[in-house]
Amino acid sequence: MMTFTWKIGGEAGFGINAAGSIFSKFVARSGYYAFDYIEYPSLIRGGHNALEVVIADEEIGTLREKIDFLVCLNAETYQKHSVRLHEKSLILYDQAEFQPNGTGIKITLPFKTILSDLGGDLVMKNTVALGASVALLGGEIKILLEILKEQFAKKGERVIQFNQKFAQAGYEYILNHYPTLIHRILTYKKNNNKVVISGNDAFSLGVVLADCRFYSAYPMTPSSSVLHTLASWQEKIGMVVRHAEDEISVINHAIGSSFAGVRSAVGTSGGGFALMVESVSFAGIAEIPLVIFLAQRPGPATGMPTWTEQGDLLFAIFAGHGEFPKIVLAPSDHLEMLRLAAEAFNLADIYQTPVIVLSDMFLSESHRTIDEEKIRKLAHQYQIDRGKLIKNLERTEKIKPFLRYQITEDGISPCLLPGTDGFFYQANSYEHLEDSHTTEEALERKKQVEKRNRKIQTYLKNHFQTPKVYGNLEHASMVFVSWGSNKEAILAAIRDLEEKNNLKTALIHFSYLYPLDKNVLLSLFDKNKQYLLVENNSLSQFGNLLSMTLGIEIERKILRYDGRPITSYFIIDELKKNGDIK
Amino acid sequence: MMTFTWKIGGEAGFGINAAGSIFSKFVARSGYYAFDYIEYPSLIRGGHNALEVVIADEEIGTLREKIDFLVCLNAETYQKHSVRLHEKSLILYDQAEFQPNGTGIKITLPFKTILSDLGGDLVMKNTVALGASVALLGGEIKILLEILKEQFAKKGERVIQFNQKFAQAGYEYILNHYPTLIHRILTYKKNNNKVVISGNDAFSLGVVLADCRFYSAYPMTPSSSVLHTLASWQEKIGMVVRHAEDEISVINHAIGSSFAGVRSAVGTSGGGFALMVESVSFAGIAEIPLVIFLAQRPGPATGMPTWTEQGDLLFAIFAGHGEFPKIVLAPSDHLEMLRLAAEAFNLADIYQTPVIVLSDMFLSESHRTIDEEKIRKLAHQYQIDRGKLIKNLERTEKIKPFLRYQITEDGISPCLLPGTDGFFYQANSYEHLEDSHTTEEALERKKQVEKRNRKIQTYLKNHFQTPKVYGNLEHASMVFVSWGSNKEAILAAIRDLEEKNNLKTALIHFSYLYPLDKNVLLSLFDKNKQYLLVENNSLSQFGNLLSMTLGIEIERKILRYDGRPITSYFIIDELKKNGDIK
Amino acid sequence: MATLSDFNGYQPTWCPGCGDWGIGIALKMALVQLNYSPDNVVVVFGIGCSGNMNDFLNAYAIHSLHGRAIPNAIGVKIANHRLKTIAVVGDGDCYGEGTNHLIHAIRGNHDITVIVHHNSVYGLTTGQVAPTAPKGMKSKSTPSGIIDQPLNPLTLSLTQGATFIGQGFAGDTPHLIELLKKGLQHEGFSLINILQPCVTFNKINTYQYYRERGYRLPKDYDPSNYHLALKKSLELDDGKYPLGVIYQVKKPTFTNQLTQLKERPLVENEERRKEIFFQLLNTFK
Amino acid sequence: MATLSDFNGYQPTWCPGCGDWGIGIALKMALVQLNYSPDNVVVVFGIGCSGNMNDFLNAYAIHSLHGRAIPNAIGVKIANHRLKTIAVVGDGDCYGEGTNHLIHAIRGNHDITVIVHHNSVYGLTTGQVAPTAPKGMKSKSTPSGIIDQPLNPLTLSLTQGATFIGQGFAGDTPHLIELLKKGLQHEGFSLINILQPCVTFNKINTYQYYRERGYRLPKDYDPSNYHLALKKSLELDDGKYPLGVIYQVKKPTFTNQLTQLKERPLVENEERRKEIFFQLLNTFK
Ligand SMILES: Cc1ncc(C[n+]2csc(CCOP(=O)(O)OP(=O)(O)O)c2C)c(N)n1
Ligand SMILES: Cc1ncc(C[n+]2csc(CCOP(=O)(O)OP(=O)(O)O)c2C)c(N)n1
Ligand code: SF4
Ligand code: SF4
Ligand SMILES: [Mg+2]
Ligand SMILES: [Mg+2]
Repeated sequence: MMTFTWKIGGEAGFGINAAGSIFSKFVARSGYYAFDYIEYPSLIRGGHNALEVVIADEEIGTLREKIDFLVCLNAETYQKHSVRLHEKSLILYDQAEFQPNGTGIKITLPFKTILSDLGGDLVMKNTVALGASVALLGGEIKILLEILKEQFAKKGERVIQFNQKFAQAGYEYILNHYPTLIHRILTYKKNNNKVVISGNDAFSLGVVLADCRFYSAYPMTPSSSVLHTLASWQEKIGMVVRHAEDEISVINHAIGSSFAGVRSAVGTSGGGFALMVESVSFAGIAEIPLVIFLAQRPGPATGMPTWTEQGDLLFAIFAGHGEFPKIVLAPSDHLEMLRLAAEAFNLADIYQTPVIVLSDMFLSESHRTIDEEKIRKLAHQYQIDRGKLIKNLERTEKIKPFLRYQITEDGISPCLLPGTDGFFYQANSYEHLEDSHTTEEALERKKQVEKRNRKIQTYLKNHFQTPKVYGNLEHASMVFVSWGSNKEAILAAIRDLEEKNNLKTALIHFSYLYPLDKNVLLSLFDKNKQYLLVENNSLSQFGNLLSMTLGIEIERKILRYDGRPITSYFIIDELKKNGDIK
Repeated sequence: MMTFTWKIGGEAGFGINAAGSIFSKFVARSGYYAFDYIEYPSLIRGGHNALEVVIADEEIGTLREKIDFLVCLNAETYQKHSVRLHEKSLILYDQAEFQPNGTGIKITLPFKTILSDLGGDLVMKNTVALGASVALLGGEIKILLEILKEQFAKKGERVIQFNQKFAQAGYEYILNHYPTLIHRILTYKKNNNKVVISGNDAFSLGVVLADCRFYSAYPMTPSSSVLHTLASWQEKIGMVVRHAEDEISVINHAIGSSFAGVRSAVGTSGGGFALMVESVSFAGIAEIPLVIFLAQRPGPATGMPTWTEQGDLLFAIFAGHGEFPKIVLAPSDHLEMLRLAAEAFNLADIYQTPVIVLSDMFLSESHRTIDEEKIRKLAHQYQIDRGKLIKNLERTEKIKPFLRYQITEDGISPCLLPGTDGFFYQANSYEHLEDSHTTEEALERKKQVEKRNRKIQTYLKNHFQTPKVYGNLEHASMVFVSWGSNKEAILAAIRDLEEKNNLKTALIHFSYLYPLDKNVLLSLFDKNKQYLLVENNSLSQFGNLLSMTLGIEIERKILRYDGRPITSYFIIDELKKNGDIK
Repeated sequence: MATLSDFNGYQPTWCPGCGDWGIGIALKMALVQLNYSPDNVVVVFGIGCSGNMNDFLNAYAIHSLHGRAIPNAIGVKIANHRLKTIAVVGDGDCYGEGTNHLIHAIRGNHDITVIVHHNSVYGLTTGQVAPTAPKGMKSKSTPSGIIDQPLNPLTLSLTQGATFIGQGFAGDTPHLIELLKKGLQHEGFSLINILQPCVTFNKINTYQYYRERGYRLPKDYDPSNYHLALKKSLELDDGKYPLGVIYQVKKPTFTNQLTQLKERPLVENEERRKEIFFQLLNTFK
Repeated sequence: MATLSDFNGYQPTWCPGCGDWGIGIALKMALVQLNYSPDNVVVVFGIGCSGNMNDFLNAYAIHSLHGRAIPNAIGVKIANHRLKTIAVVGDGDCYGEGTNHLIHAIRGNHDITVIVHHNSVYGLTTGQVAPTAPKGMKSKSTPSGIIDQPLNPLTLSLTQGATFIGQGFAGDTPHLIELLKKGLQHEGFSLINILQPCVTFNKINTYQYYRERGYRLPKDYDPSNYHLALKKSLELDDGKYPLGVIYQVKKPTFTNQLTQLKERPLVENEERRKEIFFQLLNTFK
């Protein structure tokens, strides 16, 4: 597989993020696949922002070790990232600012003069760099100009042309000064339909697909863009999006609207989720469907808001006082995020309980190019399943209580839509009888605990999905075990290990994290294989979950907890350090 | 061991709780030991309250199967509890209200007429019953009158005499009408010094012993009596007790006062604790000492406020987003509650992190008679250990930052008392450098995560206490495994099984629950024994913790989750049902 | 047409003489007189003696967490704005644990009626002071008297924009029924602060106390006069208790300002899901 | 005697032209002029661009959670009432996530100074509306304009009993320094609401906007006049911004009413621990 990494860096507030998403779109519209990931500080101005776009001729969802083209909007970008350059790497910079001293092909471009000549201010450097990049990679400038037109559509014709002018200037400067350095990386290929979406975009699309009509949230990185996206769509799709005063209000808005029959979800990160857990327990006993989008970031507490980690797993699994069933999913990539987001609403309705969809900053804010066809297929397959929700029921002459918490064999009781003529019941945060009145009776309590717990067996029987196995378990000398957003990095490592080190490895990858079915899983781990746990945290929380559920302990661990994502080259470095490979 | 169970029942609001604590004191001052436990609904009036006092000639901390003396202030008391009577049981009732139809010695006493004759109202029934009970059990009436004097001291002489009059009336009625039924249960023995305290009282005394000077709480059953007790003591002992507006304010008050150098604690139950967990994570990264008293009750959500359960264990252990060390203790009885409460403040200071002391309604609200000498010994042994807190430091001419988060080998950094001349630093909820400034640097982040995690090893090395083993592990055919407040019930079952079924059993009982030291514990569980987990919850949460930590799964479980406590006779019934004994 | 008995659930467990009895009856009467029935009204109960009305009043209901009834009620209203939505809460519930939600619900003029049992104590947890307790009030958590001064719910809600503020007295049920009816008929946020003697734990604010200090607002009182309402609300600070509709003004409700809900309630929105999905997907090309 | 440079931490990362620069400098100047130094003052910072001052101002400090600076500050003051204790918070922080704590801190007249960066947006999370945003304001979370009307922090704190309310403008640092000094010298709860233009996300409440609508309170303004202060506070609802000490009255502080703290701060209480322990143990006999 051909891959080429283009990376742009500069000060926060200089449109690094915007340049990245424009470039990703450019790659997709030029007929290629891209994966991009931004690293930025928790600041509005200053500090270092850097975004890399991996271009490939097949679907790609992970970062590569080397940078093939580094666009330096300031000297700091070169200092911080030159270590990943190789001799053929292109370095675009402005010699008026600094002079790169290491390996690579230096391409100086007078950003400042171009900008001042054409009356643009410094913050336009990124647009000039985009034009120059398109030229250097043999791309079509008109595709870039088209994207800029859409990007600034809301800002009017003048702003559009202003930006196009600087893109054009960068493009022409390269053609005129560096004709020999033009590469054939992005020569236009017929563009079969592709989309560029972030993990958060995928979740937002899943919300629409599932006909969820109420979303409430309180802004918190890295979940905020779901709030923004859905807020911009709400009138068009007939849903209500509510920025409430705090996270406790957010989840209780959703509990109220879900009780009243509307599919509802909330979004937050670890700290906001921590404020919600009393109400997660409330939804547990009141048996109210609820989807919770938890986009993790390094904790504890405020931690590192704009970086990534898988540090909230056991907190999410055991969240809420007392005992009640909940389902925890962790999509492994952007497409699965869309599928599991929509699936989460079915599971929440079927099991009438909270369903947590775990993401992290890496999956939430990275963009991936996906063939539109794959998403269309997924969307067509998806069927809404509202479980035992009853929308109308024959009434008797006298109004009577509906048995909302009826004891049933599968642990799930029929749920009448509130407002239905002739009945009434309450969603009760106290322990309750079948007719939902409060009780403290020992036998009634025991019956309701056992009924709620039966939902776990029913889920394991009907909806639990075993982990996916990649590679051949039999032949593999080493078997990676992981969950959530690490998948693509591990698969890339598996490919590299096979090609460069002739080492056969495999991966057991979990997306359905809790509850786990012990009997089904034990067989996967009884091979006398070298199992290797890969997690983006320091306490191997999923490893602990496996030993809790299966009683097996995976000794070998590759753990990363510095706020940066698991990558194929991080895995390979760790194997080298441990002497598994040269 | 001689045991005699006296039980009084009636409507909520009729002073059942007050009568119980007076009777317990009477037993202690008569030279005997008592254990009392109340069951009451979450109401102020109406509903059924019942309190049983187990009298014994040795220290006792558990309930017995049979009721020897049932005082029925209403018919409902007899209906609900007659099942536990035997032929020799005494039944005190008023035939004007109902006629007991089952086994036992019926002793009717005209409560209503006595009360109306002497101008007392119905709510005084309990005082008449106390007098009658003292007579029937051969006790000294002057001890009861003395206790009543102290009980109503604040209400003045008139109220004291009024109550004494009704106690006397009940006492004399029995002497006159039932001289032959006088039992020799409570004949006065020289009263060596004994105290009667609840689990909550024990925690409150531990707070004083540890020189904790700030306690904040928001009322929540069953933790509220600690707030009330400490509030009444605050001026005398020079501490501040703060009823704040909500639980998030409660824990953040304590974080502020602990940062400023005062030993601080908060008290709550599961729902209030759930509101605190974001701030538990804050104390984790800011490394601020904090003791959290979590008195569990059946959840989820509001659940059953006045009943008991061990349902919050895994939620407490994994509480808070992100990864940080915390210590979880679960005292097994009233004396250990006092010891571990004081110990918790040392651990919080030494490890500069949150320490959770788990209780439940059963331990919190039951009263136990304890030889005063045992508590004096414990108090004399206790030494305050403020860990690496530095109260003064030589300053340099220029003010400079103090390295609050200095990387150290044991993971614990010196902590300078804020306000110390010549220095400054911040307790930071963001990831931080050693000098406490915010950082997002990968290496600095890694160093601080590893430093915080090293506290776990240091704790396991220096302060972790292995579980206590009761009985002989070698000879025992069955080994109970349990934690917290179940201990006395299991020890009583072990005694009964040996005496009545000639079955040798043992108990491995944990009070130091998290973190657990795998190496030290494995040897306890490698005997090919029949291990039997005993927990007051439905999902065997401690069993899951053991399989997570040791990778061993205990198949046999005795679980109770109907809001009632584990008792010896519940355990024995379960063994019978399973065919272990006839 | 529902009857009183349709609304009657369990026999109340409130202490004999407690003001909650009066509030419970008044609310049922108001609902019956306005032609509501248990199946077309949603009542969200808080946690406290007040919240225990959940078992005594039949309705589609939520027995919420302590302090969280208001956001639940807002969520219900957004999902189905055709349902009359009421929150029945205590003063610890609404002016203590949940003060945040009260203020921000007022800002949105959400069309819910919030009925507060103002008894200045935490009744159900055996009598600790509530945020409305007079400074110096002794209780189990404040044996030397509470240091904090009381919160004033009337000035709090008026100055933050509540469009209906009423004050009632549990001891005057006929007046309370009429007040509840006005609040229930008000389109937008309505707060009804009901002075409710707790005979068991509050020996200061008794029926007698309120009879001496409470007074019905005069017939000619103009509830739309903001500055007059402010004057009346400030009287609470001096232990004077005006009874009736203290302030009322008409403003668009939250749900009325949501174009998405123009045609029908959110819960009845017809599904053009897949069609919309593919349109949105295109924007990512 | 500390100097300005003693207080200077990192070079601020605020956007060029942001009002936070003015507030940061003014606070440092005020502290220097009142003879405070980094080692005898405790500053508790919230989370936001405002809270990022934690790295720019040297002091014994807590960089708290979003919305929780006030209860942390109260805890510090109770533990050591000799330390001047300040909370530096944002308007989302203090009037959104943490409104509860603000109100109940006011009720206790806790001797802390709360400095609020009133910029009507959530700056650090890239510009969503804050509870002080004018109705209709567009932002990423409210693309069609916020439906809720703004909270009024001045009437909120005045009616709930705040004993010092001041309003400053980040664009007028000399006036702001004097206002901060008065607030810091006030014994009891002091709120200083500082109008702070966010040049990046708030295009409505600009320096220009505030210069046109802000005005210094006249020399003869009597800050102890409650009804005048109420009138002034209500002006915020009509987009008029009085600057200076709006209200000030002397009441005993929370810690002054705690007999336990008469002789010395809680942190210095001498230990008669074991002696007291055995006395208390006796009460259980
Ligand atoms: C998070 C949480 N904290 C505390 C409690 C315990 N609690 C139950 S009722 C109550 C107070 C009730 O007072 P109020 O709201 O005034 O109602 P009232 O009983 O006076 O009618 C409290 C604190 C709880 N249920 N949940
Ligand atoms: C519990 C929680 N929710 C959300 C956030 C994310 N967050 C960080 S700053 C901020 C708002 C900042 O706005 P404001 O308090 O007004 O400060 P400003 O940035 O405007 O100075 C939010 C919501 C958080 N840190 N913690
Ligand atoms: S405790 Fe007070 S509020 Fe509760 S039911 Fe009794 S009188 Fe009413
Ligand atoms: S985003 Fe606004 S508030 Fe934050 S630093 Fe920039 S201008 Fe100031
Ligand atoms: Mg109350
Ligand atoms: Mg702000």
